[in-house]
Amino acid sequence: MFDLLGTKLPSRLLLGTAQYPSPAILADAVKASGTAVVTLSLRREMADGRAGEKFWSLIRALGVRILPNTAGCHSVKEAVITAKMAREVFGTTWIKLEVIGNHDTLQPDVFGLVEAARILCEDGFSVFPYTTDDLVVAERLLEVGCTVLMPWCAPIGSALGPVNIMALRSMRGHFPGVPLIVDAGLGRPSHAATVMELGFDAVLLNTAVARAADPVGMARAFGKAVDAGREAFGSGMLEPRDVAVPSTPTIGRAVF
Amino acid sequence: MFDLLGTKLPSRLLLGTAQYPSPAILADAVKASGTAVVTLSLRREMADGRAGEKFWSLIRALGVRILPNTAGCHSVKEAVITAKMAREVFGTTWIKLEVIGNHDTLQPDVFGLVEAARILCEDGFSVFPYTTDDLVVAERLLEVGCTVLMPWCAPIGSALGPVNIMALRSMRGHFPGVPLIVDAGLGRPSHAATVMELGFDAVLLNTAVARAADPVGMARAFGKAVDAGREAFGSGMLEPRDVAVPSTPTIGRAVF
Amino acid sequence: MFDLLGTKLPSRLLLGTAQYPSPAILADAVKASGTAVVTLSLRREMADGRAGEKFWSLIRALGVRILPNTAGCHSVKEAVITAKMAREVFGTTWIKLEVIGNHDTLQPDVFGLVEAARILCEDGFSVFPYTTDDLVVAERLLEVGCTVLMPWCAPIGSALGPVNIMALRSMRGHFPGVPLIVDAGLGRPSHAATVMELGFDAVLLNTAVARAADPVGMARAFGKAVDAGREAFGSGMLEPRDVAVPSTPTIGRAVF
Amino acid sequence: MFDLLGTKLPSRLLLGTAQYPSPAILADAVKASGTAVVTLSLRREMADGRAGEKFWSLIRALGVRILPNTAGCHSVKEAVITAKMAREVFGTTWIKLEVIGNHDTLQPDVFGLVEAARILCEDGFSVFPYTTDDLVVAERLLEVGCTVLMPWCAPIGSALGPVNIMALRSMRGHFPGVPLIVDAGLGRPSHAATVMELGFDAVLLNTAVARAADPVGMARAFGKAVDAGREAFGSGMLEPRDVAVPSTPTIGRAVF
Amino acid sequence: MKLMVNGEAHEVAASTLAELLAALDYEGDWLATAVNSDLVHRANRAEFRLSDGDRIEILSPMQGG
Amino acid sequence: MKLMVNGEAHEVAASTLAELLAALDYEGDWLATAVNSDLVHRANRAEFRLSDGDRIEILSPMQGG
Amino acid sequence: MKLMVNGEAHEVAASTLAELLAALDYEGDWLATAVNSDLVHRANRAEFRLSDGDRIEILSPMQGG
Amino acid sequence: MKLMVNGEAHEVAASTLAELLAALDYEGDWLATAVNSDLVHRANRAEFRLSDGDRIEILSPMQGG
Repeated sequence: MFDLLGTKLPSRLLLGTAQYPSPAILADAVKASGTAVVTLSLRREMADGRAGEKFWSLIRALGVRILPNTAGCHSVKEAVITAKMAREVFGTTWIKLEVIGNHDTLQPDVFGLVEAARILCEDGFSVFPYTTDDLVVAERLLEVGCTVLMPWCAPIGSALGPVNIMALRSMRGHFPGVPLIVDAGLGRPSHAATVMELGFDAVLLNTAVARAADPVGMARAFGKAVDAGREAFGSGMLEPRDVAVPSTPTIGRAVF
Repeated sequence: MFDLLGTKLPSRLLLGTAQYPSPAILADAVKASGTAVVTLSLRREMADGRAGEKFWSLIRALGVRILPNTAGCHSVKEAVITAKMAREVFGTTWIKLEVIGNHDTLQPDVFGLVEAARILCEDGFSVFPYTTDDLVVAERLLEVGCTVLMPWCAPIGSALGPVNIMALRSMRGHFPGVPLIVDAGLGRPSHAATVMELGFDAVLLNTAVARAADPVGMARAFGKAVDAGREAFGSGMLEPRDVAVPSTPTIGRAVF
Repeated sequence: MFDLLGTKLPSRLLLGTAQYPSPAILADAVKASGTAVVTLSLRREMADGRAGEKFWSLIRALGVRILPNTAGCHSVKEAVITAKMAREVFGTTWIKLEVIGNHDTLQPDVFGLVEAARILCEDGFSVFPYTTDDLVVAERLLEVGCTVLMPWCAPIGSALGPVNIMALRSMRGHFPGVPLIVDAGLGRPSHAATVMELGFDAVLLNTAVARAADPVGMARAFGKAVDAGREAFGSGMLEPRDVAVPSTPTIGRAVF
Repeated sequence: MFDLLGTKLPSRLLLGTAQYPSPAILADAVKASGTAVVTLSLRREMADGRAGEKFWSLIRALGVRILPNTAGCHSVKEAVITAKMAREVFGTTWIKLEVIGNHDTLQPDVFGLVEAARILCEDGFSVFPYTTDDLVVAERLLEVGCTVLMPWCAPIGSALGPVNIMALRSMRGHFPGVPLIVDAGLGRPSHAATVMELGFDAVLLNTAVARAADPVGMARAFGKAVDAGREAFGSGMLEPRDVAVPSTPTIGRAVF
Repeated sequence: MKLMVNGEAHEVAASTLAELLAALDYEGDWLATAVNSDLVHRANRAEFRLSDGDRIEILSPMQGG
Repeated sequence: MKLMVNGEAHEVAASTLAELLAALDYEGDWLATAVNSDLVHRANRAEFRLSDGDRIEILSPMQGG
Repeated sequence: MKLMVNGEAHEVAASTLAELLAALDYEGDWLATAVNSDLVHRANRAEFRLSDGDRIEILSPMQGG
Repeated sequence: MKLMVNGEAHEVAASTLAELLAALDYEGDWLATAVNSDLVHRANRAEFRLSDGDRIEILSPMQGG
């Protein structure tokens, strides 16, 4: 089991709920992935439209843990109020904190992020900050009270996979005791396996599954890849070697 | 099910049997991996030593399909006689054909490989040639009667993973109908997932599992990664994108 | 000529002055590289030792422009006073601003960096901030008055070369009008050529030259590589293509 | 000077002559690149058209060494007769031997290549075989009399640059005494510098220069990059390091 | 009274936030409300008096990544 | 006599390769000739007798990479 | 009779391959035999007559990758 | 008077920064001075009076990357 802030979870894959072809496919993908935590947002409800209610019932029926997010917030103020409203609606102190700093890359504004994290931690939230792979920013986030970090590995929705393995390894190495969840940028199960092999504790996905030709199959594939990567991390992988080494004993070879 | 030359197999992972800490661990690793095909060799039997018998009983007890190999052979003559002796011992026409051309990289001698493949195909063998990622060599192997190809992705035992993705993609693209099994060079489950995502039909491993700190756990991890990669290949993965794309709808965002 | 803040420079290579086997080799390396700007530090002078004087005379004799730095400073306060002392000694408002945030990676503390940059820009300095490839941090640095940016491409002294090409391309794309100088992490001339091909305006090196077996030859090599990369950037390079394209016209081929 | 089969050459860049916007630009590019060897082909001459004469005069006027090629040949027979006709026309025993095995990748047919090389070496040619990065094929080519090798680093015209650094390093390591010229696949000056840094003796280019927006500027850029890479190879480059190392001495730091 | 509700201008009689929600046919425990950028807890909507020009946000759960 | 010259059918009177070149207005020391896939040296063109159906290749230098 | 068995010199009385195997205590259906680089099928070992200097290989299954 | 000069304790008679530099044999226009973390310009060293416990930094150019 994966112990995330005291909660025991059967899976190290967290899933976003946006961009699926249909609510039914979203539900099936969540089940196929084996995920135990989904992330969702708050949006303006249209009068007598019941979009929110329908979606919320669908999610509740899945019996998974909710990680509300502040996706789309570009300021500390927006992020903080959104977090508070989410706490009321979802009845959880968990919040995936996004403070977006760039419209193109959707990367975090690390200045606003640290400030919003400080405010929310003081207010009793368990803040899951969507951050970069910057070690110094990570230290600040821990200083203001975060107990988990969610570094990106590439821009949101890019499907590029880990673009800076060196930085990810460095992050893992510097924060051995902190749950690290790779958030954003994964495109393929092999990407997820790669970061899990580096020792990251979990991954959070959305686009790669939701926009796949078959989101349900892709969700299942990611679920297996995350397990595979975690198990490999715990099983002691070979270091790559430059020279080839025979994989068959050379003693006792016949001579013809 | 994976249809390999008319045989239905429950797994797309093939496993080598060398270098395990003990026969028991080898057996457990084979079971944990879910593999249905193992590869083994012939070696000189010591008089009144019963090494071969013990090993052979162990393997038979696993109830998996045998793919004998000519590992360690450096000449056409050696490889051909070894193949014939293997057919008698193992009662199968399947043969993983290795004709090694370089002591350091253990890469195939493509000239000897094509010649040995021709001789063995004419003699009724189902030849699984351990070859490079050279398209022209692959065409020759098919011309002389091979119906499956086993390209390397890096030197045997290097654990480097796919060192030339372009060549592997090119190979898959040129031989859409031919079973392609990546043989040699894989070091991590993410490597296996990567080549499966490219559309390869299976992978054959040995060192990466046998030499892991925990071969059984690593075998399980590779089994999952191979499934994950195959499922992803069939589920239509996103193409990587250079620019970031929001993974959350921007309509209906609150304004504070 | 390279116009750097109004100064016309004959070279796009800036060189550090640390770690050379000898002052004579430093001097020869500077000449061989063709660089027109060197960076140096301030350190405690030992009484009646004349280390500073000797070094300073050597540098002045080279007739190159000086870019003092605050290397080794870990706080805003340290960096600011060091910058002011440098301005008095070197008689230039240029300052390469380093506020180190991590002892292992020597990466910038982006919070302290922006604060120190604000103070120094207000005090009339031309601040060359040693920063990461974070676009949002870059925007803050420009907001507080920086008119040039010096992103790293890998940790100082790592010789890894550009570890995140995507981020560097994104930085170049977002700040088309700002002089961007890659500072830290380059190990080989091909690394320097690579970032210059991406459209960066210049590179700053130290370890890769100073610690080479032959610093003078290496300095010359980097000088050429920087020129090559810049010229290529201006000459319109081919985009890589996945499929092979004949480089020889196929019309008029003889038939034998 | 670069000693190529006993000929002293002022440059380690060899240039193809195809695909330039105009003969004048070809001529200027050759001059700007500093190359001392160009490669060209034989094609059917149209009656009373004088294409061949004009082109041939242009090339002769450049005063560079000629390396005729068998570009476009797909069989041993074609390649051998083309080589013989080239020897008569160009009055040189040098021949860049191409036996193409695949229409898409334009990769060599290593079987035909070795056979054609054998025939031509016996007939007194100095054969420059366009080959893959296969060590065993390379050994065969040397056995049949080749004294120089021209491995590709990517498909012709792909501009991908070195797609398999491991294989190139292995080739350099296995044939320390043999002139190795990277032929085909280079797209940018940084690619050329990269392979020269690995210790290759020279590079041969065509598309990357001829199809650039400014072929003359690109030719100059490649010329510099090849020099830079060679000089770096001889100057002892730093090995990349995983952990960051300060590039400034930490003794004598002020404390404020 | 003129109010901005989820970015749109409304002319409503409601004097409290609770009345506004009813008037605009909003209901459900999955709704969160804010007035002028401050959270108004569900429990406080009944006595929360609105003033002319108030900006009200009424949010509910939606897909998010 | 019917000949294939550089892939095109020709009906010419020429009896030797040298005559053929002249007849078709080919000249220049930068030309290389082959008949039926065998090289014919410049020096031998004058006495090289052509037969009906011969395949002649006349090549000259061209751009190549 | 002098024989090379799996690379080692042996002086044995055996006149057939089957006798050799018995003399050297080799048995089991997992064994494969070759004499002078040619396969000798199990069924033929009894009548396969050995000659002085023959090179015999006796192989059995082993770990392989 | 007790002073910290470049991190080392000194007992000196000097009452101004200029006198301190002279006393400790520091000279040269390539030197920069700070007292208690504030820059003291060259021009002001003569009148800059030191107090017991002052921390003085005397820096000069050095190799840097």
